[in-house]
Amino acid sequence: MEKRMVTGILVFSLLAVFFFFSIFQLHPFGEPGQVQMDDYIITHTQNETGTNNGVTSVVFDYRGFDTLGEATILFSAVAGVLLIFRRVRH
Amino acid sequence: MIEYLPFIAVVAMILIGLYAVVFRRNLIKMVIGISIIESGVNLFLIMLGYREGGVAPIFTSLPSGTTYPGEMVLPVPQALTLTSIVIGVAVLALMLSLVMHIYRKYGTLDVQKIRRLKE
Amino acid sequence: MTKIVRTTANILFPFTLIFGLYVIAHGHLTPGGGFQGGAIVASGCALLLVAYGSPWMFNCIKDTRLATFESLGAIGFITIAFLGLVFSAVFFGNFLTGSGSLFGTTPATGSTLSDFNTGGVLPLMNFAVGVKVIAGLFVIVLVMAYASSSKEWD
Amino acid sequence: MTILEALLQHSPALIIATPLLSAFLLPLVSRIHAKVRDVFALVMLGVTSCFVGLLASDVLSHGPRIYIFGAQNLHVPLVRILFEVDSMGIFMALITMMLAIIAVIYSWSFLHQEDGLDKYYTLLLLVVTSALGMELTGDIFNFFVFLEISCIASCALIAFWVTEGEALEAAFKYIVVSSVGALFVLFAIGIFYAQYNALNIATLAHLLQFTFLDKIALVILLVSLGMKAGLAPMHMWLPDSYGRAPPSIVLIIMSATLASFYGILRVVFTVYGNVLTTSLRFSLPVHVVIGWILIALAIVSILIGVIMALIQTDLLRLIGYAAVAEIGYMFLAIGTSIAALGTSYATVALHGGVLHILNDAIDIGLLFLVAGAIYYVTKKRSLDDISGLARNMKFTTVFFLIGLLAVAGMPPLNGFTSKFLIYESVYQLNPILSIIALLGSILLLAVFIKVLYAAFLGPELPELQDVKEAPKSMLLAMGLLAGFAICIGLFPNLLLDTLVKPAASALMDHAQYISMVIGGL
Repeated sequence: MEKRMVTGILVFSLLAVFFFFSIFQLHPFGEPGQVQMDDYIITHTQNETGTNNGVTSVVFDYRGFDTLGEATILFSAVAGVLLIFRRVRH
Repeated sequence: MIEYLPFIAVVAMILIGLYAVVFRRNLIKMVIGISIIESGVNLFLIMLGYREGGVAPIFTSLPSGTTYPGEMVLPVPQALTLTSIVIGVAVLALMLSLVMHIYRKYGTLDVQKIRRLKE
Repeated sequence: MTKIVRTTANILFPFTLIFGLYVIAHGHLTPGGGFQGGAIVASGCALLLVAYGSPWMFNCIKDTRLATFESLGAIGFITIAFLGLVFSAVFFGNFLTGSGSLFGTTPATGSTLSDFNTGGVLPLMNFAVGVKVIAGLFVIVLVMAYASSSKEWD
Repeated sequence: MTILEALLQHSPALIIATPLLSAFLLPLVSRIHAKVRDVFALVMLGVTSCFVGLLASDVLSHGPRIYIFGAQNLHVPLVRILFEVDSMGIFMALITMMLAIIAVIYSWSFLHQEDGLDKYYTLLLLVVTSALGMELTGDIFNFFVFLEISCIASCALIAFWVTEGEALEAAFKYIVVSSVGALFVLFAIGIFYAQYNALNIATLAHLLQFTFLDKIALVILLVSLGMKAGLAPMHMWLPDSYGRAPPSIVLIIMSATLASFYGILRVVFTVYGNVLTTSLRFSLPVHVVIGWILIALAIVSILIGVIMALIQTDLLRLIGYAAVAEIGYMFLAIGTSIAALGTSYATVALHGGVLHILNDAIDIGLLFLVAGAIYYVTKKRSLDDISGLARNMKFTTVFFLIGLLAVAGMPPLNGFTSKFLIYESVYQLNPILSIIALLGSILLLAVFIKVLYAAFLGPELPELQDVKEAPKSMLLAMGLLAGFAICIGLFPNLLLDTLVKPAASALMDHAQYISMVIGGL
């Protein structure tokens, strides 16, 4: 058990260092680097999708297929929960 | 440094969640750990889309004088996060129903006492 | 639960319901949409569930009926996507935008006041997803609550 | 435009939409009658297979195809989701459809006494949809969404026998591993998005600079998809869930696992395709590093899988460990082809690896179906409790023999071709690896010979005197897989030339994949 803790802590600190080094390579918070896709969406959402809401236009129009997947995930979770809680004949 | 603080929060959340998943012996705590990882990743996504001083990308009653797209936050990360949140709900529901069944079966939530599948 | 909780739930439930439906209906104009509004309505239903207990709720509405509603919502969503295939020759095509008919008005660019009659198929999709999420989330909560309260679990 | 052309044009969308719509309709259809539901599931999968076949014939003769959701034409920048179908994707889709149809035929008899079958078929269709989506999509976030669908739906299916505690435990383990993996995939997607503001795979591959963040994303993607594919250090969920799920479901989960494996191929060969030959420190090219890491993990997988299979007494779990070893062979081939990128035997290794995806699905699937048939007639899992089944179950014994020889790579069955290609190419990279791989195969043969003697030959147990042969639909499912094994074994070149070689060259040719999207702008 002790040994496992030590290995775990080692792996964890390694992972932490790894992550901390990587995040400083990102663009700083509040200044996204490249924005061509999002700027396109913001400027064209009103005349392409006829919607005032940029986020909804992405969710249901530009990336509508993802939302179908998302709805499917909820559907499969419901089917799974109902499957797990079904009454089993003995 | 200060502009990277939110990303440090993300990494901290992911590591805390991973710690709970790997080292905690209680099933509920493992579920909580996965939720924390997921919140960390959601936070990461939503932060990628923030623009200094930006408003939500919604044109209904937009404050006058807002120039777009320069003063709006990015919409795509918000949509991705929305998807990710719903996925999180689904995973959580399924995991909790499994935990309920396991508790009924074994009368405990301790991983060490539950483990039957070894070797 | 006690009478206080039940009365409070009774008062709060209609407001939650209306707020959730508002969020669903105005998904294409204001923050929110089918998922968010559906979650609000489902939490209102969960409030009633907590106040009155799951056996009572289970007598009111069966999980199979809710699951059917969820299927119908999902079918509605995918049907709208198929209608895009029929009318605009591409799956998920937004065939109502700019058509001038239902939800077919294109808003003026820039800051506008909210015009409900915009968005093309988006309001319809919001509605389908809303039905789906209400039924889906509530059936999860209901089944879990009923299973943990029923006799065979003791 | 004829109707066939229209169907072909929209087939990428229809391949996803048909099983999805039938999954949504299934709870309503199953209200009518149980038979209607069973037939409905099979018919809808048949319709989907027709679309896959139609698309396959076009893709193999005319090159990759793209389908944009919600718009007619591509435009800069790529904001919409698009499907990009090349020979590799369609090859995986064909495997998925084969497994799905056989699983449904098998389930007819295997589960006819169980409850909750409407949910079962719904979830089955959803896993099939998700595997197809992962294989055809050209958008990395869309890939993640389908990954999560497969994770949730297969977790629920693993817990199908809820009265058994072990099934619940296996399902919990599966969902923990795969949802953590999927969340890290999402983290990597976030890293890509932060740098390039794009989610399209071809666009990402075009823009990729191989910065420090990209290296991190590559590591995260390899680890988390490898976890989902059952690679060695994180393989523990695989024998658990394969051993405790209903065997018909194992075929479906296997298709999801193979789709994750395909995800690794797509990431390494396409997303990082442009930068594979750049040098890291000490003038080591990237592909050598990735290749050797994959080879090391693959060798560990093979050894763990084989050695753990030797000591198992639970038949289904034993085959689960054999599946880990088979996944090791796939990774060995892929690792070799990456490490030796550009040489002639790299292509051979890739052919072997791609063919082995199909062979793994057929062989391990056949063995699981046989084990399921044994469980169906005897209700026993342990090898100690079954013996002398060959007298009453002649067909099943023959099918097991075919599966055994195929999984051990014996001629004239299908496993031989792919394993021979793998040994041949790995030998040129490093002879020791080839010897280890050969040794693994021999040990697998030994393991299954032991099972053959213990379960089928051996003395007849008194309580197993009056077991009957498995029902017809189960025999049909096993027979189909065995027929595939024999056909591929007898005519390997036909399959290699029509499907495997185009698939492998589509993987190698990332420039074409990119230009399909970028060039069309």
